[in-house]
Amino acid sequence: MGYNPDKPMDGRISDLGPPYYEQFHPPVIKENKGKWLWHEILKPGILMHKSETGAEVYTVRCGTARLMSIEHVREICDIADKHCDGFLRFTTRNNVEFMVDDKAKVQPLLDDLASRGNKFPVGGTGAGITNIVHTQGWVHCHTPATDASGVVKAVMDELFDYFTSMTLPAQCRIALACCLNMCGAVHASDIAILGVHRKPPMIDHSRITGVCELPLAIASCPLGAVKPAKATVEGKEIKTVQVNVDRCMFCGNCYTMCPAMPLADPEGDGIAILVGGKVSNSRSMPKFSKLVIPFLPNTTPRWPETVAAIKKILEAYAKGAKKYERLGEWAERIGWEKFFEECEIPFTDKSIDDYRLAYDTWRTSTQFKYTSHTAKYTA
Amino acid sequence: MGYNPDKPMDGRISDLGPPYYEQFHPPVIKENKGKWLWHEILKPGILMHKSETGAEVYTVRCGTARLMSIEHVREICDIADKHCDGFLRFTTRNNVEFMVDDKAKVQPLLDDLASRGNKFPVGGTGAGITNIVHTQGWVHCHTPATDASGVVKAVMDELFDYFTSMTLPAQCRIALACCLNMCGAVHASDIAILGVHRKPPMIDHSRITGVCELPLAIASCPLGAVKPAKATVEGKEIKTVQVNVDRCMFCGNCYTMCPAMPLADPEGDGIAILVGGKVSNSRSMPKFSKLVIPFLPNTTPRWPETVAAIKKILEAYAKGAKKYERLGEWAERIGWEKFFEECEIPFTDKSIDDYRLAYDTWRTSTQFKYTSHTAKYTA
Amino acid sequence: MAKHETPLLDQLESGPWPSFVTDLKRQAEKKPECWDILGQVELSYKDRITHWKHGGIVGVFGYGGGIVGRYSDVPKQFPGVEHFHTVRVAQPASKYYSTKHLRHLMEIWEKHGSGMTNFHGSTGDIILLGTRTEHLEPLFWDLTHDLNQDLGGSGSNLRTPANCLGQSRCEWSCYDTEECCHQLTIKYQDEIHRPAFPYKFKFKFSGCPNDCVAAIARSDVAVIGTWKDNIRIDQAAVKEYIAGNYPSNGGAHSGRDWGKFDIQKEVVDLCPTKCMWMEGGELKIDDKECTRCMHCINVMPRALRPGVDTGATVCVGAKAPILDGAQFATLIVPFMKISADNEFEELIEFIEKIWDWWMEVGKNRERVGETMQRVGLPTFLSIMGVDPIPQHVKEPRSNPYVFWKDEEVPGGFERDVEEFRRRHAA
Amino acid sequence: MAKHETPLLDQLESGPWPSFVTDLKRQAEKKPECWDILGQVELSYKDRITHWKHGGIVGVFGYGGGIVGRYSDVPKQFPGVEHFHTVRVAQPASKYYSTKHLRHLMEIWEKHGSGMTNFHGSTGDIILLGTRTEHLEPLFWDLTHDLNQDLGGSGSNLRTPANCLGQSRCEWSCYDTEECCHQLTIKYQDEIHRPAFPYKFKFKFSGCPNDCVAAIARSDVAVIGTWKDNIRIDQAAVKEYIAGNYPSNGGAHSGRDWGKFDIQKEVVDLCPTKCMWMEGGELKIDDKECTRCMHCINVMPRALRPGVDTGATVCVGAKAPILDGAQFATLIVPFMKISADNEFEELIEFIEKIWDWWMEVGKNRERVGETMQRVGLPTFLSIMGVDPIPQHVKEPRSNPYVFWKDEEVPGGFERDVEEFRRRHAA
Ligand code: SRM
Ligand code: SRM
Ligand code: SRM
Ligand code: SRM
Ligand code: SF4
Ligand code: SF4
Ligand code: SF4
Ligand code: SF4
Ligand code: SF4
Ligand code: SF4
Ligand code: SF4
Ligand code: SF4
Repeated sequence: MGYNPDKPMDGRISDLGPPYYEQFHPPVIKENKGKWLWHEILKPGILMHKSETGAEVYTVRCGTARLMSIEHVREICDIADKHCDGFLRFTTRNNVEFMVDDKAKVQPLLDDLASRGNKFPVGGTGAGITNIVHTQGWVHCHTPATDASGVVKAVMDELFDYFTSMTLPAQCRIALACCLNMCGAVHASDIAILGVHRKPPMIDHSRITGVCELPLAIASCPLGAVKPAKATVEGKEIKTVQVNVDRCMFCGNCYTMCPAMPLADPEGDGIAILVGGKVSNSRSMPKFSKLVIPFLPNTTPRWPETVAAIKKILEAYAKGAKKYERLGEWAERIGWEKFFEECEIPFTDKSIDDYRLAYDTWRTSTQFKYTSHTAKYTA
Repeated sequence: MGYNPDKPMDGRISDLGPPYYEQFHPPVIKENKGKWLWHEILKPGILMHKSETGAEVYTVRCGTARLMSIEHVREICDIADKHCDGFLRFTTRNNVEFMVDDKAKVQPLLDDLASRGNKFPVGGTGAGITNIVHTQGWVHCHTPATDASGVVKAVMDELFDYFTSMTLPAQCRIALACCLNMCGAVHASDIAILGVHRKPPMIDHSRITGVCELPLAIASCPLGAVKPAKATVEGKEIKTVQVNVDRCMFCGNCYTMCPAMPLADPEGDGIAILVGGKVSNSRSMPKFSKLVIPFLPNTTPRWPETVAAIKKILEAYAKGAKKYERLGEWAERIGWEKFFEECEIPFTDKSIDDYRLAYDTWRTSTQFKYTSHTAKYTA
Repeated sequence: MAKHETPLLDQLESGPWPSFVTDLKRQAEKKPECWDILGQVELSYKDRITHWKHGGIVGVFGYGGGIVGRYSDVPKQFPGVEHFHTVRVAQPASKYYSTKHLRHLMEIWEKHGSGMTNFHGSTGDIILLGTRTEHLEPLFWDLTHDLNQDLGGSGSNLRTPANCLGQSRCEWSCYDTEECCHQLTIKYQDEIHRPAFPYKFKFKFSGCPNDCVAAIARSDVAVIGTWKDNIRIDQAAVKEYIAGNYPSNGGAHSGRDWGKFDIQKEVVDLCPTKCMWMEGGELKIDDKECTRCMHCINVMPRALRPGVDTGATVCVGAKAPILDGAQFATLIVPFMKISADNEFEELIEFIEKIWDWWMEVGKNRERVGETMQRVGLPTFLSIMGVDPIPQHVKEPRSNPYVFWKDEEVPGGFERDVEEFRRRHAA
Repeated sequence: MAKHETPLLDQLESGPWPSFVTDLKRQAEKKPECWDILGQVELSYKDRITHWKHGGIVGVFGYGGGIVGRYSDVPKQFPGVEHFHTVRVAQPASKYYSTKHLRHLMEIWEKHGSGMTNFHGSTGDIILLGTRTEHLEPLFWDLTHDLNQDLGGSGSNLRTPANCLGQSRCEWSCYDTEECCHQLTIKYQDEIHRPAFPYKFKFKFSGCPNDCVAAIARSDVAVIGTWKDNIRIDQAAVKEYIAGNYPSNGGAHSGRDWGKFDIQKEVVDLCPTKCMWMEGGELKIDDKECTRCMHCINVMPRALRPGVDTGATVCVGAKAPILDGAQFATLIVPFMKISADNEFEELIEFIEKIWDWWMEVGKNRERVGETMQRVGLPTFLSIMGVDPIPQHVKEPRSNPYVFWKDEEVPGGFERDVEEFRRRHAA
């Protein structure tokens, strides 16, 4: 059978939801659910969980590009069929996990994975770098200020050794979002790569009437920079909008609401780096990422400035932080002025908040450390 | 000679400023300025400063009511003449200090002070309570929601032993302001006593035209609760204002700008208690005081509810805090939920911020301690 | 053979990390439209700008979500991606799959789409990346009929819920995250598929405060496991850690020589509440001071475990920065039983109370966290019927601007200014 | 004999703390208007409300500040306080007095006023509490001619500056607070006496980060002493502390048995930056990590002292909560030399730059801290010609909402949408 366009409602099924997860549990998981006692990371990328029944499950975690073809998914299935009784899972950060119920089955699995070139790097556990949570970029989205998959590939190539090892002071979570919508946890990542626009929207007067509801476009701007206006299109006066460019902070919300207000621009767009966020409640409460580099250009295809900046931050962190200390915890312990110094990041006014809760970030104390930034005051 | 009302400008002197301070330094101060090496608090209220010249100055600090008569000032002068070569000073917290340059002169001074009844209590140093910084209240101001001098007297009578001893974990600074204008450092005190209004302003339509500039009155309200309106006064329609009482937070700024909008009310007015502020940069950065008791009534003449609440907080702090820990540092260490529990203060929604920077105070974490407040969830 | 030259993208084929370019090229052998993906992305790399048009409203009949419409702005050059809609397919809880199921899904997608996917989207869906409008209904038919699987959410809907893998493979999970996620997803199919909200709404479920699905950062309702009794201690295992026989943090730090394990420095001193100490070789915890941050448990998984009286802390209102700045979710219910036994009744009641209110007062495109900010936390709590407790805040307010209500103040707000003037001359 | 019954106030005569009621009664013997003070305050105690009218514009000729007008709203009952203006008299720096000077001032006040005072007002002035309008000019005459003393500030003026006693009696003062306060007060007499500002403006001067005049909480410009070299350590004295021969914290904790002094717990562990440690019985400080919080120095005044290369940190914008909520002053200049040798030139230049700008852009009744919030800290810094440094903030911004300027972005803001459309079909 199949879909019949002439009778679209015939036999239609809806609101099924996802299939019930239990059918996908490998046997060792199904049998031991809720009975796990402890785990150990045997090697980077290899976890062992011990059950109170005595059972063990060995998980081998592999990086993926997330953007993957049918062929690639089938290759994953081949591996799982061969080693894992036909089961597998994906993590919340887009790694794929192969599970076996016996230590003896681990090495053959690893050998198989290794034989497949760079397609299944094993790692992403413990005090290292795991997969970069990311978004669509130029592969699919209409609002990006940078690409996603390409930047991730370039960064992960450079940080690869941190993926396959566990040498950092703590886990370090990197995320990328290609615009301020931040589809992902970029706002709470140890290192965040954020696509940013820097030019105000253009107004496509010739199209605005057809595609936008002007009141919505006007209301969309959090700073009230979008105002009603008039323009002449093909000799006719039409109602349109204008943007007070001095009040625009390039959030793109107007474009989301109104296709006739595109922002993207080759020179204007690029990447901001934010650091020091975290999600877990471990030790310290969740923290927002903080903007430390306001702009790096979209130097395709490998974004060398972005890659270098992240490497530098990561290495300074690896050197300076204490065991268990997340990047943001480290920066707070040494003080943000030291963070900028240690990472050799020039400080700019762009890192100083001037949005709604800005006052809470001003330094209202005499407590500070002297750094290169204060040199001219102490000369 | 003197002022001649017929020729007011004749011989007029202005812009002299204060007299030069140096003439008022006791000799030992003048000689050792900038040479002090260290100090020691010999007993509560008695400081010794040692100079590199070997000189010593002994300071005896006495509480005052701040509101004092000419007679009282003269009595202070008598004491200073007798013991201190005719010099004295006042501290930044309205204590009076008598200085002598020889240890032998201390006891006679103390004896003299003690002989004068309760007028010159010695204390206010180190890890104790010092004088309560306060304001005018019903003795002089037009906007108070409580009295100042009377509340201070009542509280200090109760806390007197903390003034004359040094048994607290750290200094504990109490301040009082009789309205939200907060003339003093109430917003940064270990314990703050704050006069608060709770009724919106009345509009005195019959007077408003004469005494207020309506646009200023309207603009004065931070929440836009004051709106233009019309009213009929003695048969004539006049321009006036009205208050959207649901948006009023009783700040009193409209009354400051417009005398025809009085707020004060015997039932509405009373005292809020804020705690945990500090000014010094010692250990932690300066902190704002936080509102923990939204309202206590003006029970004249001795404000027993206020006195009891402060006593309770102080005793819980004295019991719970570590050496050197200021009240706010203690509350933050144990968590504010524990603070409320230890001090047996009922928690109300009034302690939850809903003003401009409110979001930063919401608990965005799973980290919390179970207390009596959570009992119904864990029952 | 390549349909377009891709000199820039080709540079992304080298290096140790899996290459999406290589993968696309491989797929292009079977699915020629992949050449046009490569071609258009190459053009974006050259122009340093996206070549997708704004939006595009497409979908399957009767659903308001699940498909994101997309069209090329250079369709003539790349006709294979002229239409390039994504399909959000509801993922199974925890993202376990049988190969049988996955292969079947791939078969359907081979039939109807570009050949490219995302495993998974940031919200959690399986993303089938790129198809034409005319394929949508047939694809949906096959998905539901052949695979028993449905679309996920998009638009001003409940979005596809997601969870950490929980008890299925983690020793710390304080409730059954996958069961809860699944049941609520099924219960709210209508809310997922048909827009009725002011804006999007997300649930995420983590089994413990480590929050491996980043619920507190990304969900309007974050359900995060916790416990109310004491951390379970195995003192014998503590000794093994001290002796260096068990690796700290489950081996997470084994790649570097951090020196001998020091329980004092690594556990006791890092406890944020300082509620632990060593006594006679035993580790002691003053559990009533513990905020269940997980650190000590993380470091010594063989010695310490969460308590047995478990449930979840429920936080509300996380979101990305558009428009008022990012928000984490705020603690609203400190402890809630989360149990399939009563069909997650408490949680469901809680969620629906939020919706009833938010659907009424939420403005267009206002996330619930923003509505909470707009009305204020005290008002939100009172609407939810939740008593204010100090656990709701990090600290009490520092400004004195309290809104009193008429009925709270003796005598009320109404006063007589003339009577006042009789006692107070102006 | 009492002119009014004061049963409520009488209850404030007992107790160990000095009683303003007793004092008022004593003064009333000589100054009968004090009976009316007592009477009106008693009425307030009975009515639980103030009995002063709103404001009242009075002053001395040519001055816009220094007097706060006040009238009773029950003048018939208490004619002695019908007029009850206060006079703010400029206090000498550090508030030292000779009895000669004080007695003279009291004489003048006896002649012209109620007999009551405040030593001192919260800003720092001597407050002479309560006089009639017709006394103001004669009082001012006597003050200036006989006592060489002037009025302080009120209104939208520079308010009377104040300082901690600094080097005059404190070993920690990093600059001469009293000289600086005095010289600036003298320099700005015009700004103190004649309103030209959008609102009030305050200076306060503390000699070190202990901030004994609460500058950071209460002044638009807070000048707080600090140093740029190393803390001076006397290791011999450190040993005395360890041995228990010197009392910790200068004896400030001697009223309670806190146990033996423990340098590790009381100093090293409480250092907020953890930049201290013990080594071979000596105390070591890594000064480049020190934030000069004063804690260690406070605890061991005989062993530790601030460095010798001293100056001040200058913070801007503190204020009470009206209207936007209270503000502490924000660090603007990390280190500034404060010296009489160059007549405080740097500081003066800094202050005047603020004024020039604020007098232009400040709104009516907008404190400079509020203006700073309105325009944003980056803008304020650029107006002040101060390079942004990380020391200006506690942490970098967490939202991504950066204002770029046209000239900062290659190609600028101006673009041609038609040219764009040629490359991107709509
Ligand atoms: C598989 C996965 C859950 C899932 O449902 O897919 C998972 C699994 C585990 N997490 Fe996680 N976490 C997973 C995403 C997360 C996330 C979410 C994220 O990164 O987006 C977080 C929050 C990140 C953050 O705080 O910013 C997360 C914060 C933690 C923590 C807290 C660490 C900390 O000190 O802050 C722990 C505890 C630890 O590692 O000591 C933890 C611990 C664990 C343990 C050890 C739990 C256990 O006993 O099995 C698991 C193996 C850890 C490892 O890989 O090193 N997991 N974990 C996710 C793997 C992602 C990946 O492929 O790399
Ligand atoms: C006399 C006075 C300065 C003046 O110009 O008048 C003064 C004098 C001293 N202060 Fe102070 N402070 C004085 C008001 C302040 C204030 C302002 C206030 O309270 O309004 C503060 C900030 C309060 C706050 O943080 O909220 C203040 C915070 C300190 C600190 C920091 C304590 C802390 O741990 O936070 C110290 C250091 C210490 O005590 O260890 C200190 C230390 C000192 C020393 C030891 C300095 C010295 O070496 O001489 C002086 C004697 C302390 C004592 O009395 O125990 N002084 N001191 C003020 C006395 C007020 C009074 O009558 O009680
Ligand atoms: C596909 C996906 C990114 C990805 O590559 O994985 C995605 C893609 C889009 N998101 Fe998202 N969001 C995706 C997860 C998220 C997340 C993460 C999450 O759900 O955990 C967030 C942050 C959490 C949150 O909801 O706040 C997120 C926050 C946004 C926002 C900002 C919402 C806000 O309140 O601040 C927008 C803007 C909007 O709604 O107009 C947005 C809008 C969009 C739109 C629909 C673009 C738009 O302007 O309308 C994107 C369509 C891209 C495309 O061409 O397919 N997306 N979006 C994710 C959904 C896949 C899935 O279903 O699994
Ligand atoms: C007399 C004094 C209180 C006292 O008992 O000591 C005082 C009394 C008044 N203050 Fe004040 N302020 C006094 C120090 C302060 C301080 C403390 C300080 O200067 O260090 C503050 C907090 C710091 C600050 O400036 O922010 C202060 C913050 C206010 C405010 C709120 C200003 C703000 O920006 O938030 C107002 C309201 C106003 O200006 O309209 C105010 C207004 C007033 C007025 C003029 C009432 C009014 O509504 O116009 C009071 C006159 C009372 C009277 O009847 O005499 N007073 N006022 C203090 C001045 C004495 C002196 O010169 O030494
Ligand atoms: S982050 Fe922005 S550009 Fe990227 S997928 Fe989300 S909405 Fe699109
Ligand atoms: S980009 Fe954002 S700030 Fe700029 S006009 Fe559009 S909505 Fe307003
Ligand atoms: S705090 Fe308010 S009532 Fe008290 S003196 Fe200041 S302005 Fe007047
Ligand atoms: S008291 Fe404050 S909030 Fe209320 S109307 Fe007046 S100015 Fe507005
Ligand atoms: S959130 Fe907790 S329960 Fe869930 S996987 Fe992570 S550690 Fe395990
Ligand atoms: S869970 Fe966290 S707070 Fe509780 S004892 Fe362990 S480390 Fe301390
Ligand atoms: S601020 Fe510093 S210098 Fe001034 S008195 Fe206080 S401790 Fe001494
Ligand atoms: S002054 Fe403060 S930061 Fe510096 S060493 Fe001493 S305690 Fe540490």
